[in-house]
Amino acid sequence: MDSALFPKGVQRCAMGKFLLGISLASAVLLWGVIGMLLCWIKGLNQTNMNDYYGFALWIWADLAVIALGGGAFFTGLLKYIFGIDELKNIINLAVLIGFICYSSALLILAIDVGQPLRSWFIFWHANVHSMLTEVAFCLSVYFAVLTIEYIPLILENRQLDKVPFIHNLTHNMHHIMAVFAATGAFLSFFHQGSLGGVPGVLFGRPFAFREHILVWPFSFFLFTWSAAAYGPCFTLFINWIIEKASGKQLVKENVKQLLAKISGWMIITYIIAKIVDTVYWATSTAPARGFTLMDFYSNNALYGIWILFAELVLCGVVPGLILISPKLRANQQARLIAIILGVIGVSLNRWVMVLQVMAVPVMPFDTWALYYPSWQEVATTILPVAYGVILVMISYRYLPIFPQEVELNPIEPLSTEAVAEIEGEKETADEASVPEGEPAPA
Amino acid sequence: MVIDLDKCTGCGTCMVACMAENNVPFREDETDKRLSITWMKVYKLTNGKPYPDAEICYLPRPCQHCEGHHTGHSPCVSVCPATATDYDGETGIVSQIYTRCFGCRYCMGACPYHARYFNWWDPVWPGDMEKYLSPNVSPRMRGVVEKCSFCFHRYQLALEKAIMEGRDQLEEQEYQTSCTQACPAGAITFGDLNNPEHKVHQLAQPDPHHHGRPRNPEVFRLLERLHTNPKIYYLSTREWVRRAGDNYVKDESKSAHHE
Amino acid sequence: MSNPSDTTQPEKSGSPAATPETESNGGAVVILFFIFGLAASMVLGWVIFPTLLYSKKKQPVDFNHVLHVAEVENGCQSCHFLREDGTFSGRPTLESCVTCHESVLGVTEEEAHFVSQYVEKNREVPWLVYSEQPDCVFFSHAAHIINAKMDCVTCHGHIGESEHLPFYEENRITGYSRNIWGKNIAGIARNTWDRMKMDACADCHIRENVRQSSIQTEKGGCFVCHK
Amino acid sequence: MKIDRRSFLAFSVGGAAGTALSPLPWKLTDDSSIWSQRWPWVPIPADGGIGHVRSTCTLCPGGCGITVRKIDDRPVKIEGQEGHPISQGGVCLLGTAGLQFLYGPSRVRTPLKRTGDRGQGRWTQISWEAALNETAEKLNTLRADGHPQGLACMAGTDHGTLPALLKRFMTVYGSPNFIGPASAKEAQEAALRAMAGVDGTVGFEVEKADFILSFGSGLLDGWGSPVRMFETFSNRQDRKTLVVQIDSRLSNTAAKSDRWVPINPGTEGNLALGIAHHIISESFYNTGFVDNFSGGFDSFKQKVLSDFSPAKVADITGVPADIISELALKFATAHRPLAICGRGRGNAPGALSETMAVLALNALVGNLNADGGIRMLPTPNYISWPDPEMDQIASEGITQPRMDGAGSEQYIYARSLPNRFFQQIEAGQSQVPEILLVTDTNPLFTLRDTKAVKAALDQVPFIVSFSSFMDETAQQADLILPDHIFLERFQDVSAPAGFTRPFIGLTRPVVAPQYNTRHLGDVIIALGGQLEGMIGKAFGWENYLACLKDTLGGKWEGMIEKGFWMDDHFAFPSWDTMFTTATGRFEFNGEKVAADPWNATAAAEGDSSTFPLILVPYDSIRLASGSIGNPPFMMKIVADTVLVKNDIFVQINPETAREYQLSDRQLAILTTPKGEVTVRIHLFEGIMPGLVAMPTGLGHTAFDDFLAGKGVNVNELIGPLEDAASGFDAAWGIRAKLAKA
Repeated sequence: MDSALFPKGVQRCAMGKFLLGISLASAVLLWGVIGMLLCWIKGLNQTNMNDYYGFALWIWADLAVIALGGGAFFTGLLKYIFGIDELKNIINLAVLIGFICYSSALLILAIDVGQPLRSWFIFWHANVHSMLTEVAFCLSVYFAVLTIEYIPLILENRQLDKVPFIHNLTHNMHHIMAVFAATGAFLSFFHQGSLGGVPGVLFGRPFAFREHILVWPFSFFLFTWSAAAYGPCFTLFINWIIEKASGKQLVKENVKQLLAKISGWMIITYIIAKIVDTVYWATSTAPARGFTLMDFYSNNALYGIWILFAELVLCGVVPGLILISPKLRANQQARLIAIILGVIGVSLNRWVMVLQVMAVPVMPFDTWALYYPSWQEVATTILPVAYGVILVMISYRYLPIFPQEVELNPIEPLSTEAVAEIEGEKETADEASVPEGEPAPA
Repeated sequence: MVIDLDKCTGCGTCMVACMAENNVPFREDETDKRLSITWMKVYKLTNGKPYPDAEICYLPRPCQHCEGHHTGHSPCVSVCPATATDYDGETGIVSQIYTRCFGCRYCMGACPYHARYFNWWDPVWPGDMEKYLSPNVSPRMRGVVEKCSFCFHRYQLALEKAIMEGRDQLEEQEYQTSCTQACPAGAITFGDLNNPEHKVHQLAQPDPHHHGRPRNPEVFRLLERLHTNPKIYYLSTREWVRRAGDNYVKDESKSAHHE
Repeated sequence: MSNPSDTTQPEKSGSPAATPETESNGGAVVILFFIFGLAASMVLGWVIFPTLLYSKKKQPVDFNHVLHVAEVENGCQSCHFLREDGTFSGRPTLESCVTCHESVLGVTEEEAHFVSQYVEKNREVPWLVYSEQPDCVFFSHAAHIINAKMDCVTCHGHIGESEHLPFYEENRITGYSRNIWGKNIAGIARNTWDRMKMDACADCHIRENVRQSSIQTEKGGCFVCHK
Repeated sequence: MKIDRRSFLAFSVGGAAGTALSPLPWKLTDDSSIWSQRWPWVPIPADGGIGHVRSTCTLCPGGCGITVRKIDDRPVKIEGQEGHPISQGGVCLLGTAGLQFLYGPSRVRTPLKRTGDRGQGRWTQISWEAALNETAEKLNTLRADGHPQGLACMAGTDHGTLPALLKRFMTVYGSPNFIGPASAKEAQEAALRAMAGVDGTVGFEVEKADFILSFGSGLLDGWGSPVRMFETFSNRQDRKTLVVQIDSRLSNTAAKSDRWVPINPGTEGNLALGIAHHIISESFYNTGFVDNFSGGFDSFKQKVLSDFSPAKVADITGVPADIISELALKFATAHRPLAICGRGRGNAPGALSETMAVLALNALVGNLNADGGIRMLPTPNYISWPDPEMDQIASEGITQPRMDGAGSEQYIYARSLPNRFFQQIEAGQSQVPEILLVTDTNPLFTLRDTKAVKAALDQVPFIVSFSSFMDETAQQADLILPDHIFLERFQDVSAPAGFTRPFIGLTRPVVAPQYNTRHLGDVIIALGGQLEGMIGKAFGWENYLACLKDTLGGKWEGMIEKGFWMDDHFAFPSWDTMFTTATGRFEFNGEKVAADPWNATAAAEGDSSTFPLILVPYDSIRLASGSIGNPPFMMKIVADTVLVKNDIFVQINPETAREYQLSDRQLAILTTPKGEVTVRIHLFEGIMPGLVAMPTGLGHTAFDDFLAGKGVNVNELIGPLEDAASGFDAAWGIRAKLAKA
């Protein structure tokens, strides 16, 4: 019945099936909204956070989704700046995911602060020395960028596109898209970095503290690098889910493999840096403050040394190796495993850098602080997932997210033009200049 | 501030005096200490030996008012995104402005002493207890971080008195924190660490060339090795107590923290 | 309402928006509409908004400062004085009024009302304080009067020369007195007493170099004026 | 068409520009910023002039001086009082939190009459007139029935004008049953009467002593006048004073002492005699005193030498013989030695023999009325009212035997035996009082075997409580006539616990009464006026204040000014004149002690086969265990190794834990012959294996939500043991067993 809204030349499931899916997701969404309202009305006593766990599940969720959303800026960077053109076929998805991740991050932050009504003080009374300030600035600006990158997608909806004004607008926006992509990449570099700085600068927390290498702290690089490395994994993962859900191939194998390959090399390089960092931290930084590595990983129920192994080897080296080997990469199953491991890996890293930091006792006579989230926290953390699912469903149904879909699943002859059109516009954007970068914060 | 751990009996009068002075709220169940606002908190240390060789030492922990390794670079101040907490170069006090704080709790994560507390609940004073609130300290609202202020309002009031008497300098005794004044064992000494005339200076003998590290061998600071450069000095004649004030890698030479 | 400089603004700021259109016909109309919008919003912002923002409240008793200043020996300090410990007494309590007013003096209605409503019932007068600061603010009159040798007028203006108490204008959003922001809705202070917001305090403290000891802001320390 | 769109665009652009040029957005932003900082329901404390009032704290028998800081009429903080002879400017946490009592939700705000069943908590508010009338009517009828001795009165203190008024009231009414407190303080006074014949209080001159031997006294856990003890402790290094703590637990006192001597619980008396044995056998004792000013030494010596050999004592107490002799040597050779007794805070009197043993020890080294020794203070004599006129009923009633048996042949040295009072009623062995007045005490919480006390109270037809708070006993009352609290009233505080000079502290109103309460003194005087017979005549003052002024006479002015009266130059009588026994000497075995005092230890109740462990209560300065419960501020700082949620923790040694497969923080069932409760385990290296230590002061069922229902009242698990020599409650613990919950 709503077929008039579908992109040109594609098939979509029946309205009923679609609505069923939407309503299921909405139910979860509603649960999250209830949790959110409780936190806003009754206050943060609704959570299981405490004075030892000022940062908990939510901050982890923030860091995680932003890392996973990193696919957007990195793919954008590759496509528009380094001109790897095949990626145009997956860039829309990357942007969509980025948009979802970043909007979710902002929402969660708005719940997480004790005085949501004052949250804008971070801009109004900004303290430029604080990593959080930098995060907030880049985050919100980059979110704006993502919105701008997402809008043309919406406008490309078949019906909207009929309006000449909108058609021109879209056209113009595509022209300047490279500029935004560049800006996005630039901003992301900094806020991913400053997110790494958030734990890294805590010199009162030997578990989190990282030394000064080119920039203080070194975790600044690690976070940016890991986001760029694992982000694409997530893009591919979501792509896989959509393909499974829709029962169609939507992106060509070569594109996937290309992205996987890039991701693989990024992961490998990252994990090497990360291991170097860990070794230096364990043998120099921590001991200077009276801690041995095992002090951080023993005498508690949750944080055994296994977590370090899982993060570095199982979810780092392993997926990295799989993805750089052409043979394994080409193998659907192997690639999928690698992608999933990657997603887990980066999430695990963020978890450790937030929650384990809070768990480790610093005063010798203090004890391990272990924490489990309240249902309100869980609900509000799942809320964005539900919201993401809904947005993906709608976008996929009504917007030309996958340029290759028509080609890969031909029904109508028109299809190729649709593709051509989109391609045409995208290519014109390539000459866009890269704006000057600023020195990283110290 | 210098706290004599040999004298401290762990009675907790400092904690109560602090709450009474600073309009600290309370709730029906305060047994979860990680949700319980106590600007001044007394820790119980044991030497880990079996009966009858067990020993106990109590360690009161107010905000350490860290100066950091360069002036004002205390763990918490630098991270606050909204400039709600600040280091005062003149008094060396770490301030917290409740109406500016929006409750991101980054400062709490940054503080290794857990001296910062979050208002998880709306403050409620049962019965007619609102009547005993002091106008010198503004009550906090839900959702903001609070902490020990070294009873800064007492400094302000003392200054006003001095002004009336045409002085611009305060006598050592004119500005004393509530806990110092209340301690029945006289374990707490408070004053200007930079003023050789003051008792705290004489007790701690801070070394200006090493971020105020105590030169008195019986004096130590909590987590000295994190270079937080705190302003609370602890005095104890017992070696195990002094050692309990910092972390050491096993078999590390006892004087390690003087490297 | 809006001064000339404002009205010249639109051309400057407006023209870029308008130029593409003026090439084609009807540019004048466009400009007209532009000015329309400009004027309308100006009126809204400068005239209507302030009147909506503040509620006027009448003081419980219309106090005549002139009359009382004439009666007492040493001006303001007679009723608004510093206590021995350096704290400031603020507005006088009923007790000090009663020394003269235990029974009705003079014939004014106000006086009769005051005596019957407050003196006889021994109720404190719920004065509305024009210069009331938020609870988080610590202000030392001693420091300003004695150390800085400032007089009352510097911050409180000529209220001491008033025969009637002006309306107390309460900001409907913040609940604080209009005097804090200043009568001028733009917050522009023409006199020293026109504004009592943090920036006003800070400016003077910077000028006078009062405890500029904040490490974060490199300006005044928070704990100079906050509690 | 086209025009319109463009014009509209132009209009909005202009609008935007105009708005940007108007103050509207900027002012709104600023205002919303301020709005977001103002939380209407967060109180803004009223400012005003700062003032200070000096008074005396009555929250414990310590008698500390306090200075109350006020803002205009509002007290906002209680602080120490500079230069006060007892507290020297110091203050304890209970005193500091005092304002929470003043404004707390557990205050009884107006006279209450019970409507529901007892303890059901259903009341109607009544006027003072109605309340007084009803009380007077009951009292009149009881008297008319001809047995005024059916009236009993329980009071929290024995000293000062308030108990004096109560006693006077009882006398003219015709009842001997004024039941005062029976704590270590009273035990010391009893021992003093028994051995020295002195009717007075025992002072411990800790400030001057250079060797303090504490037999389980929690000098830092609330014993005596806590602040005074804290100060003595903290500046003892300067005086080179050594403190040895004999304790079965590493209490705070033990932890802070120069030496901790672990001992089997309840055997302190034996150790004292063991030390005496060594002192005597080695002739370390002060012959000058013993030969010339003491009596009964030979039999004492014989007894000690035969029954308390180091080996035997070591066996009983678990203190090695060599340490016993070492302590004896140190004690006897110290310049100014002082032995102190009264377990923990001294809430329970313990067996008379224990106190006598420690007093004897002090006597042996001749420190009675010596610097840094035991000071024998005559009862303050400022209350000298003319004897009241008695009518027939009164004179007859007053001669009847007391319900608690105190002062009888058998218990000649005891003044009051509250524990026995209730035991007798519960056991049906004494007449049940028809009217019971309760003031300033909370027997239903503070006395051992609370179940029995409850059962006894249930039998009393009419109970009147004067409590300011809805405490456990008040909950059982038929009528509550709420008293002011110490911050709202005048009162004289005499003979503070353990102090060494004649002293009267003045408690005065620092704030107008907050609720519809009345001063107990005024109530008694008013009540007297409403009763038939001569009773009214006995109270010739129009109110309590008049009575107090009249009583203090010349002292009043000075007390108003300084806040206290003290006789600095009090001359302590010398050895030849100080003893008022028949022989005029210090009687080592006591003058008329009925039972043989030297059958020292009272064994813990229960058989060791079913109850292999021993439960001992312990006092903590962070837990008020008197008639008043912990204020919220103090509950807030109770450690999470003592209370979590509503679970109380008991301390046991890890070794004991291993034996019963218990782990830290685990739930367990604690059973004693008196009852069974669920507790949590706290492993503590500082406690002797085989012991279970439970804090006192928790487990309230009354007061407010900040206190009620938290933990267990240890008195529910321990039963009183009657000391044959005095009738005091000799229980120091009880046998117990622990099992996984």
